Amino acid sequence: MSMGMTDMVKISDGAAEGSYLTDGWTLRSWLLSTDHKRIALLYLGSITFFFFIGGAAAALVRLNLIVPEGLLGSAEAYNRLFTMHGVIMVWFFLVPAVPVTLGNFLIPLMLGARDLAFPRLNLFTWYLFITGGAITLWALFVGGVDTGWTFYTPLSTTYSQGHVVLAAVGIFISGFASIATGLNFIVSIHRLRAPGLTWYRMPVFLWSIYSLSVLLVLATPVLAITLLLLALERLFHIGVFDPAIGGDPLLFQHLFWFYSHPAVYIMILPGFGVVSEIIPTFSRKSIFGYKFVVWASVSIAVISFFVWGHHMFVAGTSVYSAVLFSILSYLVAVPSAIKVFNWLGTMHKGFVRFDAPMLYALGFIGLFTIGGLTGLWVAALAADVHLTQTYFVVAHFHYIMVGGMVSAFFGGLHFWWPKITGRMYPEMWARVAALIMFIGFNITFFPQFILGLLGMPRRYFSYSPDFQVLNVLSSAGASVLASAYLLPLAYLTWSLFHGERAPANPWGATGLEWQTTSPPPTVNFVEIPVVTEGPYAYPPPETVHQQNV
Amino acid sequence: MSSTVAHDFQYESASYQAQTAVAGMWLFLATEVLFFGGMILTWIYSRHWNQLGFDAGVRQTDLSIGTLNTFVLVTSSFVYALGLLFIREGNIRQLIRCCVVTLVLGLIFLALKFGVEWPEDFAHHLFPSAPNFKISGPSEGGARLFFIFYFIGTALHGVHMVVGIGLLLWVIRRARRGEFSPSYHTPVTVVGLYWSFVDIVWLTLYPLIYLIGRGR
Amino acid sequence: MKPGMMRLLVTWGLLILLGGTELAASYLPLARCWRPLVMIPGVLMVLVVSIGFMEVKKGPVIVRAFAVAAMFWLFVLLALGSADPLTRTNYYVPDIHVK
Amino acid sequence: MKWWLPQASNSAAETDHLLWGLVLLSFAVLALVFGLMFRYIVKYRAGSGLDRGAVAKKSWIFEITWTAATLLIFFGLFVWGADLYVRLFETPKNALKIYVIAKQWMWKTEHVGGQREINALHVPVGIPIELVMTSEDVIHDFSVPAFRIKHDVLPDRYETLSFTANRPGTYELYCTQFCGLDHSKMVGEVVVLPQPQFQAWLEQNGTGDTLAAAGRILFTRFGCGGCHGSNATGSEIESTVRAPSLAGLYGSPVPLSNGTVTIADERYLHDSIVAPEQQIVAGYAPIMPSFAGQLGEEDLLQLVAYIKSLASERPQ
Repeated sequence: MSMGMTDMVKISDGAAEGSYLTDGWTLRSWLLSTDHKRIALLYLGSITFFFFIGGAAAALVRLNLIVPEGLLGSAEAYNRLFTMHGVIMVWFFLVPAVPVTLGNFLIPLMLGARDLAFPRLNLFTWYLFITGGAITLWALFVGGVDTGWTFYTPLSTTYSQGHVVLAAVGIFISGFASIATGLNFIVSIHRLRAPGLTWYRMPVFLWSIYSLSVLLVLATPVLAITLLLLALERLFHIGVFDPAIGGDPLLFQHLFWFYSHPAVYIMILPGFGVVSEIIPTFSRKSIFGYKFVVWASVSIAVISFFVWGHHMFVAGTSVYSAVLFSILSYLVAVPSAIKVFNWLGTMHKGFVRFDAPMLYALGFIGLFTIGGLTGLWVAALAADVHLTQTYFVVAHFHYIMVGGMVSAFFGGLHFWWPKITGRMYPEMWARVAALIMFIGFNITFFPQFILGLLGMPRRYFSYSPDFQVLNVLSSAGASVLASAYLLPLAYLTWSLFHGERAPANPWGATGLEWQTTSPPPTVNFVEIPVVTEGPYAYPPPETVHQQNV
Repeated sequence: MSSTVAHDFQYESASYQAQTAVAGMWLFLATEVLFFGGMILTWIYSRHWNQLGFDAGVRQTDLSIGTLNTFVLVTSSFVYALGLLFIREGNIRQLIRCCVVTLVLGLIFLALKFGVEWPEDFAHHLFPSAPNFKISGPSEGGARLFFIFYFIGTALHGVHMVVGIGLLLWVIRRARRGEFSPSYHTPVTVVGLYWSFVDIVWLTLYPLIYLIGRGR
Repeated sequence: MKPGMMRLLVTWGLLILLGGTELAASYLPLARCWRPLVMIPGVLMVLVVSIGFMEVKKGPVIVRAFAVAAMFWLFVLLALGSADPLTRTNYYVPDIHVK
Repeated sequence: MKWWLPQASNSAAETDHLLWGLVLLSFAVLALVFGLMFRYIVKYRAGSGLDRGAVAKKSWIFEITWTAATLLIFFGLFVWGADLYVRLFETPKNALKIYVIAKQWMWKTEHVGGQREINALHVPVGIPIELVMTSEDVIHDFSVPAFRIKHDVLPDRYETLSFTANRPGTYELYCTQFCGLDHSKMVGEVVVLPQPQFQAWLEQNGTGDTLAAAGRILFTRFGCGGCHGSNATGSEIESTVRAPSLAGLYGSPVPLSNGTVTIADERYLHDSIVAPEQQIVAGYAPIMPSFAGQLGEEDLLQLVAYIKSLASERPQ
């Protein structure tokens, strides 16, 4: 859908030499740039900003739960805080995080292309994202929403006093940024591959970006129509979800979860992609079962649309549809299991090094496996009747989102930091941060599994004193985790100015993005590379004798 | 026009970029299918739980305007596709004429829908949240649900029509400036896809609003 | 007759025909739950437009892939989405006594 | 600090078996994954001079085995969970019905005998209980962790939740579907009493009208007798030409105008009062007005109880 003004996308003369960072210093050259690398950095700044706002809300929530009667003193404030934490983290950090930053930066480089298929559309998505974010932040700061990030009706349409419509408009607009980004990635991966780069020679990261773009493109529109119906029902005081006139509140839940379950796969698929790049690089060995890992990602993209009913096992849906959704939910868990086994297979007989990205990847495998296994608990119908809406579910999805996704995001950030900024990050500090993050995370969320089994409901401002010990432990862990997140912000910013210059391929990795200089020139490649071999072409282990890599 | 058409620096040929734009539009239309798919699911739910009232609502709609509008929209897609044939032969004047006729047909559709039918419905107190809603008694709830679907569905379709008309004006302006030729007319193709898609949305809305539940 | 003109005329004719059958079918005295069958001509009209006017058969293969994907995902949304209401047995009282 | 949850209902034990099964499976898989990971990163770390030897060329043998194994285990878990779930959903025969009304931020429970409680529920041991629940505003969720059960409570619909308590004691009741400001205050207790003490409790709290008695008052006040012909004395009720008779209606099949036959259960009675048009009895004109605005959920419960009491004598 190129806008037709073909003259806008011209190549500035200094594009071939120097780097995209030095190709224009004015604010306008950044804010109006259609270079996918600059847009990736604009996004990196925005999602970091949203990450710390969502994190602050989380800190206040954990602060409140230190005492059974609620430290903050007002349930109103608590309800609006956990809603803000949910809305900001889901739509303005987790869904965009890897695709728009690492994805935007790396896809053309990995494809051997000069830019994405629709560069102007790419810049437009950033403005959509910022506008949506601004409106949602305005809604949250001018009074907030007290419905939880799930906006269940009829609470959100008739009984809530919060700024539901304003928040819905903000998320609605940022939704179109997701759709356009997904569309841009899918068309680019189909149409802009370098000569010789067949589908089976593409790195696994591109496959997982392709799968998640399918989810972005086909699930987000249903969220758009759901939020539109919600806002209209709230404005006109009548709608399809209103039980008084024969509407069905479960219809809202069906429409909402039709988007929101694929959305959790939008959040975790990039994690799979990043880890599938890091493990082979730091094991100096081709990924194990490339075709299986690749088709596992694609099958997740398809099956993740069949399973949303498992969020509604106790909501009043029919028994038969619950049984159907339970079997489908077990089916979607199989590809994730395949991936974990293949990562282990990759490390088998490799030459494992423990740089920071590898520590994050190993942490990902451990924590994601725990998150995935507890997913089997809540997919078993009878267990879910006991566990749903308790802290068990909260721990389950935080193990996957924070333990899995955020570790993979930091792993990818460190792995490609030399390529993005041309600077090396301080290795020791990065390993320390990875370790503290792992420890702080487990102290925060493992106690919540036990709280959930004991039946502590989620979203409770005050709770019975029996649960206090575990809650205090969880809040303590949260403070360790919060401090661990501040470390990368510090030393990565430091590395921008004092980090040592990075060579083109600091890790000796395969992949087209490592064949250009770091940071790459605006046109990515002086001349387009020709691909002749598979993605992870490391020397086979047996030929590598004693080697102090 | 130069024989070789300008193309963005990341594509190797203009025709490759043109096909990519067409593929991008088809993918965008796939997202719109899912967007209206959500509406169809609300139709399924609302009708399933209130069949009597829902069908009572269908009988209140004006079938003649609906059928006429369907004919108008189908013909407008036909005329635009004709225009596309002309530009492939390089006949810009006929393309502009076809676009204008399509534009007029689109405006007729909007005039009939929002100038005639909607005011008629408001006059008959058919707006769902109206206190003096026309249908009362047993099937009031179902009828209100029907008219919620009716007004949101036609409003969304109307918004897409207005965007389509804007795109048509943009194509006409660029055609007048002589930017199109048999070797470069991607915007004409892309807008054609969008316009036919809006016609498709109406072809699914038409039976849901005017026909199902019409008979005794 | 211009090349492709025949395609357009056939498409237009088919659409009018199918619209007519749809209109007529809606007056058949069907039981209330079978009335959505009137949608069949509607779906055919969508197919005719996408082949006739939108030329889905021309252009790169991914165009057809995206069209088929859209229909498949719409089917998943509507089929799995309506599995719940169609099978939801309202609160049913076991037969305490049979008169 | 309590470290374990009492098992206070028949299904609790079975649910715990499933949970323990999941714990064991999870620890087994974690041991496998963590074990392999640590073994590989130590044995094959970059510095170790170990000769790696040839890597297995064909990886699909491993892939097929662990995929098949995963599918098999997952199918087993599915069957185990689904079987227990379906049995939980079956409404037990001759269960003791207790009505629950959820309202923004409190639970109201009512026994057939008219006993009413706020944020509390007294139930006998060993007798299957069937909670017939509805909400007056938003979606709530009746959750008793000690019984391992919970179910959402939807507005304008009857949702049921059945259990059989098997251990006397007092257990927490939570609302676990976010319902607004004081969602965390909407807690209560479920008191399980041995049957004799339960009977004593019923008599002791049976001061108010029984549900049916209160229902009869509403029945006359709203003039239902005008069409449905049952006079105040509740003696033989003849059906008039304008409205179907209510005697013996509850539980019996009712032919509807659209040709289907439905059983006259609570939902049918509730809906016929609130939205009569949905189910018109065959052979009658749809002239019954809707009482949606005038009757609250509590009044509807009383009317439904009264109509049920009109049922002709039936063997218990």
